[in-house]
Amino acid sequence: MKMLMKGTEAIAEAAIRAGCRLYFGYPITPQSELTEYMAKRMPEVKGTFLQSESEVATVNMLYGAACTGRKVMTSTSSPGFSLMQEGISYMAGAELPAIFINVMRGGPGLGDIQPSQSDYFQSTKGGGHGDYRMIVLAPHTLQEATNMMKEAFDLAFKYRMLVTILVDGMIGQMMEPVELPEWTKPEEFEEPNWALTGANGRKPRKVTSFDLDPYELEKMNLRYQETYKKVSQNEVKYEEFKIEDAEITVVAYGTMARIVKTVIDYARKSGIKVGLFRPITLWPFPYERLSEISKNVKNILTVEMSYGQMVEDVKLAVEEKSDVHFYGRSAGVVPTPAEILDAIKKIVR
Amino acid sequence: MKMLMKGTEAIAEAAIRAGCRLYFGYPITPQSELTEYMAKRMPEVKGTFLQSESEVATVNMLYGAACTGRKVMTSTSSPGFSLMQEGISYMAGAELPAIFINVMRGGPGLGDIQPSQSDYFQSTKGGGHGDYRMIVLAPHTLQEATNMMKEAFDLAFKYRMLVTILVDGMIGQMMEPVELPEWTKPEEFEEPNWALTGANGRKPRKVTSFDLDPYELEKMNLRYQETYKKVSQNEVKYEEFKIEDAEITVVAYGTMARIVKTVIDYARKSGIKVGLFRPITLWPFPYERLSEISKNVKNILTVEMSYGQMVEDVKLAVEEKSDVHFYGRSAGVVPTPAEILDAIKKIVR
Amino acid sequence: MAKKGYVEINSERCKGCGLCINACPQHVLKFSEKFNDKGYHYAELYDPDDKCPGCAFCYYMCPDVCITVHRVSEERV
Amino acid sequence: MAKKGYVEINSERCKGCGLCINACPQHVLKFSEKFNDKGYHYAELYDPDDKCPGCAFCYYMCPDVCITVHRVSEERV
Amino acid sequence: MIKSIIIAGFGGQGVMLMGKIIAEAAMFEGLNVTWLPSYGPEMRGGTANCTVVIGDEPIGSPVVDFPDVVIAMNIPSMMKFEEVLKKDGTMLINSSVIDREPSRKDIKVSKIDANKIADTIGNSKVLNMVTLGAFAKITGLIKIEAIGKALEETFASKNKKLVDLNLQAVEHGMKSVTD
Amino acid sequence: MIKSIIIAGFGGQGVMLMGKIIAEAAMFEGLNVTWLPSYGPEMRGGTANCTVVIGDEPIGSPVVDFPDVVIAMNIPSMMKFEEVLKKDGTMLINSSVIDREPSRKDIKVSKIDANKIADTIGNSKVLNMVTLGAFAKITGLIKIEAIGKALEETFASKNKKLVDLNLQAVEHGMKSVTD
Amino acid sequence: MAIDKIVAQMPKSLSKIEFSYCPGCHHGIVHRIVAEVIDELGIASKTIMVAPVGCSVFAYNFFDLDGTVAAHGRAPAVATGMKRALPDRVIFTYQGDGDLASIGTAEIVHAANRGENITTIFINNAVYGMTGGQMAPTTLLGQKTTTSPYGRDAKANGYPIRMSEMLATLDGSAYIERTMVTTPQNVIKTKAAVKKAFQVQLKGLGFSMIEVLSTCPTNWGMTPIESMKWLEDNMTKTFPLGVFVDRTKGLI
Amino acid sequence: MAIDKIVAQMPKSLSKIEFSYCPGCHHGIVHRIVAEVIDELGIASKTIMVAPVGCSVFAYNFFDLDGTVAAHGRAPAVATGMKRALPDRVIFTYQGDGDLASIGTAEIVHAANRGENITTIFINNAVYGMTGGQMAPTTLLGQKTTTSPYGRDAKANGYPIRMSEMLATLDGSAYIERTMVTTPQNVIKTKAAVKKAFQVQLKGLGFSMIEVLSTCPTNWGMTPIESMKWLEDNMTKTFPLGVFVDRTKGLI
Ligand SMILES: Cc1ncc(C[n+]2csc(CCOP(=O)(O)OP(=O)(O)O)c2C)c(N)n1
Ligand SMILES: Cc1ncc(C[n+]2csc(CCOP(=O)(O)OP(=O)(O)O)c2C)c(N)n1
Ligand code: SF4
Ligand code: SF4
Ligand code: SF4
Ligand code: SF4
Ligand code: SF4
Ligand code: SF4
Ligand SMILES: [Mg+2]
Ligand SMILES: [Mg+2]
Repeated sequence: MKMLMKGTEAIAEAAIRAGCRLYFGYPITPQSELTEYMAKRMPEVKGTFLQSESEVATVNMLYGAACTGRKVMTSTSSPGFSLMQEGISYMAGAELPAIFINVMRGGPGLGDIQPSQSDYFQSTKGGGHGDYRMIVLAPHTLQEATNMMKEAFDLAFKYRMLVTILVDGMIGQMMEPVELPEWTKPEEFEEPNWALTGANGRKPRKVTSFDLDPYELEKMNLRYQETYKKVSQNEVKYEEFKIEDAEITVVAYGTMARIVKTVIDYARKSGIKVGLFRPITLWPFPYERLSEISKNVKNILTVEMSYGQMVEDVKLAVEEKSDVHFYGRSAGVVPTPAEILDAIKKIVR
Repeated sequence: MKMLMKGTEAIAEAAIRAGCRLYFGYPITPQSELTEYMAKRMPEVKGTFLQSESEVATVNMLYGAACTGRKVMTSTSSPGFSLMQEGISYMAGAELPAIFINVMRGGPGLGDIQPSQSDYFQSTKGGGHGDYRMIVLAPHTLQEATNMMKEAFDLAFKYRMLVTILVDGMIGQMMEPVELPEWTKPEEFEEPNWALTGANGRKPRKVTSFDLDPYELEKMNLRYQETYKKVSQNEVKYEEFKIEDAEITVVAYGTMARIVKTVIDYARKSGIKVGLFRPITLWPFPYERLSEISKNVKNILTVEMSYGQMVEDVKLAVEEKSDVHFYGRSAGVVPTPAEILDAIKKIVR
Repeated sequence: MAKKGYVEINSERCKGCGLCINACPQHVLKFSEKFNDKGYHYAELYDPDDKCPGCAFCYYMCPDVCITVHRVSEERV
Repeated sequence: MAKKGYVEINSERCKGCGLCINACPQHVLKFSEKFNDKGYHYAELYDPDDKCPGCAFCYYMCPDVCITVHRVSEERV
Repeated sequence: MIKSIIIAGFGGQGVMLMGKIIAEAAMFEGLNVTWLPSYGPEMRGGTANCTVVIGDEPIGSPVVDFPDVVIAMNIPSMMKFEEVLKKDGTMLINSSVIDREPSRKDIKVSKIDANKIADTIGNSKVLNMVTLGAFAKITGLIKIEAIGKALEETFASKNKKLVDLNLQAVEHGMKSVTD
Repeated sequence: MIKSIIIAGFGGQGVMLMGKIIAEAAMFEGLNVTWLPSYGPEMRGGTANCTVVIGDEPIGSPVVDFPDVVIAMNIPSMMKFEEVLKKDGTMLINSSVIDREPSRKDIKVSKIDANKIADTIGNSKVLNMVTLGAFAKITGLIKIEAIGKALEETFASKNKKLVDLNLQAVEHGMKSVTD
Repeated sequence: MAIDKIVAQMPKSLSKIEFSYCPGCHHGIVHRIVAEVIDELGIASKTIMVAPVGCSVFAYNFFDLDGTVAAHGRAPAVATGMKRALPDRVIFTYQGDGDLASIGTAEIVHAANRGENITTIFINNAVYGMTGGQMAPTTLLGQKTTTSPYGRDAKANGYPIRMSEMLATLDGSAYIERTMVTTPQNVIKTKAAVKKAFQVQLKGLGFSMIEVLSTCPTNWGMTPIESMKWLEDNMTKTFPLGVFVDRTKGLI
Repeated sequence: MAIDKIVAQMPKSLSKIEFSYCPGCHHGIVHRIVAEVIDELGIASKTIMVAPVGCSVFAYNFFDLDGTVAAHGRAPAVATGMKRALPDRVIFTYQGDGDLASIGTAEIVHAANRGENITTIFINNAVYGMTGGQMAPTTLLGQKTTTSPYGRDAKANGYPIRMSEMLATLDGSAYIERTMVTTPQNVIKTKAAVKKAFQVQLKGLGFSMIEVLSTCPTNWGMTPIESMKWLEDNMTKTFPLGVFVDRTKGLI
């Protein structure tokens, strides 16, 4: 049965159903309802909710809890995510699985609390230090976000990687009917063979991101790079929408992509054939597929709620033949269908 | 007169001579000597040295001190720089000038303390949230680093932007003869017209990165973007070394670039014509010039002490005609001249 | 009895919290029947018997700094 | 007098800090003339008069856990 | 069919809940819906609004440039959203608070004396449900049964009485709308 | 001309300072130099080393694959850097501590009884300067005047006596080197 | 003839901008007190304020002073940077309990421990106001908030933290007092405390802080009047009023 | 016939890896004490250690236990995450004074305040050892370090912070004691304290911490023996030994 749910709450419930029983977080608009939902819900499912003293503490609590091989998660919004960068780099180095939800808001700095997509670089290129990557997933409807939670945990454990669900304040705050996913029983989850649980007879295990010997540290890094390669080969996801006959293809993700879907309706009604290429995994970015697509379309328009971040990946992907254009507004201003249509018209005209 | 100085100390002394009298920092290898030098030297020049309780505190002390319109700086190494990301985003949003020195070490996480260049993304694309940029300068000798300090402060104040000097542990730890720059008198420095100094009769001033109204925040952001455009037009810097006749051009910065200079000697002796393109400003990246160069050379090899970060900017710059190759090691392992020469030979052969 | 004090209340700034009314020892403040532009029943002085001495208790308690307190005295020569 | 106790010192692990020597109430520990592989004059037992009772003071103070303390007693039947 | 509604008013007038009930009722009618709030401190003291989109096809943008319907619960809201209301769109105004007319002539205007009706029911808080009733009536987008179901979803856990009270208010509203 | 020297030993043997004095002296000779330390906890207890590059042209890499000279102050250092020393390169060993020979036959080996000589001077700490003297003598890269100037730069602020003591040690080393 | 004299009105150091606080919120009272003290000490021309992130984030606009907004919790570090740059200016921070007692714990502890010569106004309303009423470190045991929906439980969430008492253990703290503003009488006391705190700074004696127990009617779900009673009945038990450290004897 | 009995030897909970500490550094003594306690309580199989960043960063390898390294200062948060995930395991952190009293202030304060059921071993050596002897928040007034080259000055750098005293003000702190290990006698006392701290955790009584005053011969520029005397003569004046909070009466 479908339920009308708020984005933050649907994501939280889906995470619980995916077997997450450990949530650490710190309030911040526009994701506080996720924290609040967990505060209410975790005790009901015998899980743990802990409000940390800060986002710095949060990420390190996550580190500790992830060390035990359990499914753990947090959620935050842009400034909080910035504070987590050191810890994220540590977790990546220690190959710990965990889920981060970043409900992006307008920046930089304190900015505002309206929807934004200006943390793309931070998540996909690495806001922390060192050569690490996280898997970054960008749902565009609440149903997709909800379905994604189990997959997110599966990916995290399969590759021992961090997974970030990158949404914006709009996905976080809006309501939509959602069919909640099935329950995954935490009991069925097998304890990973690297988890710190007390040695109890076996050889003690160590989990760190640390080796003072650069040649040893290089070995660890090469292992990460190997993982990243595998993920890039196997886990790329995207959606194509009416691109077959498109004279212009828009690349957009998340909220921006769903707004573009409306634009496409408008545009096609007025005779402009517009398609949408929607990366679902922002890292790994669908370079290959977009490269192919770019061979068959003259104009590619990247639309973002930022001043141009994903557009760099789009440029890295496309063949010289097609022109890459950009339209974006940021700081919490959401481009409306009308203005995007205008941008399209300027290009195709 | 030239003096044999350690990198960290030469940079510190040059900053003081450039008029910096406020240093806040927290020890971390391999930059602690910079902090220690400031501890010793600042009292001698009637300046202020303060060891903060953490890098989070550091960046916020910097924020406060920068609000007063004074020349302020800090230095750190990779994990510490990660902890500063929220504060950096705030300072960028508040348009505060300040200098950061990041003496990069092997990561991710705790990693090691050996030289690395794996924080390129973090500095150039934005490790913090929101659409902001910092000017990123990458010297490759101590003399260049020393000369750069005055310029760094000038840029910071001219554009009201943050400037990061991005070096690695090697530049930080090595000694080289340095001709120290002339003194700039702090007294000659004019108080900027936005500085918070107590209103004292004039209209009170406010410095923030904050506006809850997205349309107002957008205006602020458009102003930042305007500044970034100006900087991109006016302040790009690079060095070209023996590229006129090169059959292969190496792109490298900082320590890696000076090692490549040695490689070029070796290579030319064995008959391979190698050139070097060395970005000095990593942001703004010299896209245009590199694009031109790429029209005249078939092979471009990017060499980094990372698993491939700047290479993305190189790819964004070059024309389809030339092939972009990559060679890198990370985690504190410094590629030696011999192995780089091998990499070159593999390409040109 | 002569007027010893009175208050002016910035009714547009008032949020009708009632802290002044609660604090007034002379009970000469009350909510207006009317709304201000923000939609609040603002506070107003109702002091037909000139009981207000200008003690400023209302001022002390007003979180929105709406109140100006006057004291009236005979001129001494 | 019969031997009541003695200590074994892992000379390769020893860093020659002297904390054991400093703590030994019987003064039966001293630095060796020799270096270990790490280049330290390691500590050694010199107890010709069997003064060491195995009190373990040296053990308590050794920061590098180099010392094993033995006590020797007559078998009771 | 895609219909968009913006509901706007003071913080305390229950506009968010009104929007939610409309969306939920539409969902029970088998339609697609999105509900998008304005949020944050702007809700405190100032005006609050939410946007509901209803459709029988998948809904793209939950952001709306030009709504089909505006429900204005106070003057600032009416003035703000009058400008963007579609030509021939519907403006439903709470005439208890709004003592003037919209200036545009190319729109349909309906009025509901929501506060007064709520008072007669005996609970001034249900003015939002009164207005909702009026909305249901004039647009025909949602039926009383679906509204009832939505109210039950929302309040049943708290208490049945509340459901009845609110439903009664909706019905009053349906009856009292003028256009 | 570019010459590279690696100086390696235990933490306490003063190898870093030795390297620094060599580099500084070379600078006073008008040459380009770089000095690069190994650093961090590896210096504590374990071995420490630094790389000095001297040249009459600008110095590119301060990292060296194959040094021209290795100064080994203890056995582990000798074993570690023997492998990379250039063919026909020079290995200077502190024979007070190193009681064996390098195994390679295609290199030049010189010895200095540094600890003993230092002891005769009356200060066991100056063994590094004794070794430095030997290095100066066998390579001819730096002259005693420049070394004196470098020592003054380094110690003068502390005291003149120290300069003299160290200079004396250098001179002893120059005299005592064997190859 | 009668003389009409204004005995109390909006202090000069406040701007004319209307406060964004909810009706009855004590933030406004404390703002006015601080502004009055600045006026009385005649220091507006050399005072810089550091607003926090919290409901009082807008305070930088409510005071007619040079001002900024610090990142959440970092006001003491920002103020430190300012004070070190301009030691002869008066720098004060204004922080909520989430800001000061949670995310900003390290910064306030070390500012106090350094004896940083700044003044902190600390608004303890036992809740995160701005973000919608989540649990604060100062939330009382048993108190229900949006993130302690079953009431704060010591086992799971720990205890209400008494910052004034804790900071008073530090040698750099010159003056720390806890007050409230529920009556005209204790408004006057609070003002005296705030004044003393600024005087401590003017004399260069070190760190000074006034903790004001405050209401948050909105998130407590009470009327302004009810919430004052709740504060007096409940908060003062966990957070007794008083002076926790005073190193100013004979100096002011 | 004579019986030869080993009365003291390397405890089982230590791995055989040689310590990386400088000669005479007290870190090693405390490691051994902790390992002995774990052995004696028979809890090695269910104990997880959290090493800090500092000289004892390698401790995760020196103990023969499951272990990790926390980011600088964040060991209490890491331990909290572990303990919440596995409440029946024994979790302890080992932190230096830079780690615990400087960058990690917020995390230790809130772990203590939550009564987080973990045990912290806190090595106070008045200096940042790992990074080369910089000033710590616990550096004594007048003490010279690489970042207080003219001696720590209260005006510029604040005062040596007494963490045990400060944390003792928090309701969640069950047991906090300060000891030293300069003689066999106080080694034995320290061991008793450490044992009690672990027992507090086993009983679920809340946060326990043992602060051990320790030497850093290398950065103090003294011999190991000299540095013990310096510790006894100087550090104990600023940091008196003793029990600062004990909420275990009748419970252990
Ligand atoms: C890094 C970061 N985390 C979280 C937030 C969200 N946030 C804003 S204000 C606030 C709490 C405010 O509570 P308090 O300090 O008690 O002030 P009050 O609103 O109660 O006056 C939080 C968590 C933020 N802005 N930045
Ligand atoms: C974020 C961060 N900042 C700084 C450092 C550098 N650092 C490593 S250890 C240390 C201080 C260690 O001192 P302490 O905690 O007292 O431990 P000790 O070495 O004295 O035992 C510092 C500052 C780091 N690793 N990470
Ligand atoms: S001044 Fe005193 S008596 Fe007059 S209205 Fe105010 S509180 Fe009442
Ligand atoms: S206290 Fe102020 S805001 Fe509240 S009712 Fe009285 S005048 Fe209005
Ligand atoms: S056991 Fe006691 S007497 Fe024997 S060597 Fe050790 S300290 Fe000395
Ligand atoms: S205490 Fe231990 S390390 Fe120190 S000298 Fe004695 S045996 Fe060696
Ligand atoms: S939410 Fe609470 S603290 Fe914030 S303004 Fe409203 S009443 Fe005041
Ligand atoms: S530097 Fe100090 S604390 Fe670190 S191991 Fe050496 S003596 Fe111990
Ligand atoms: Mg609060
Ligand atoms: Mg320490």
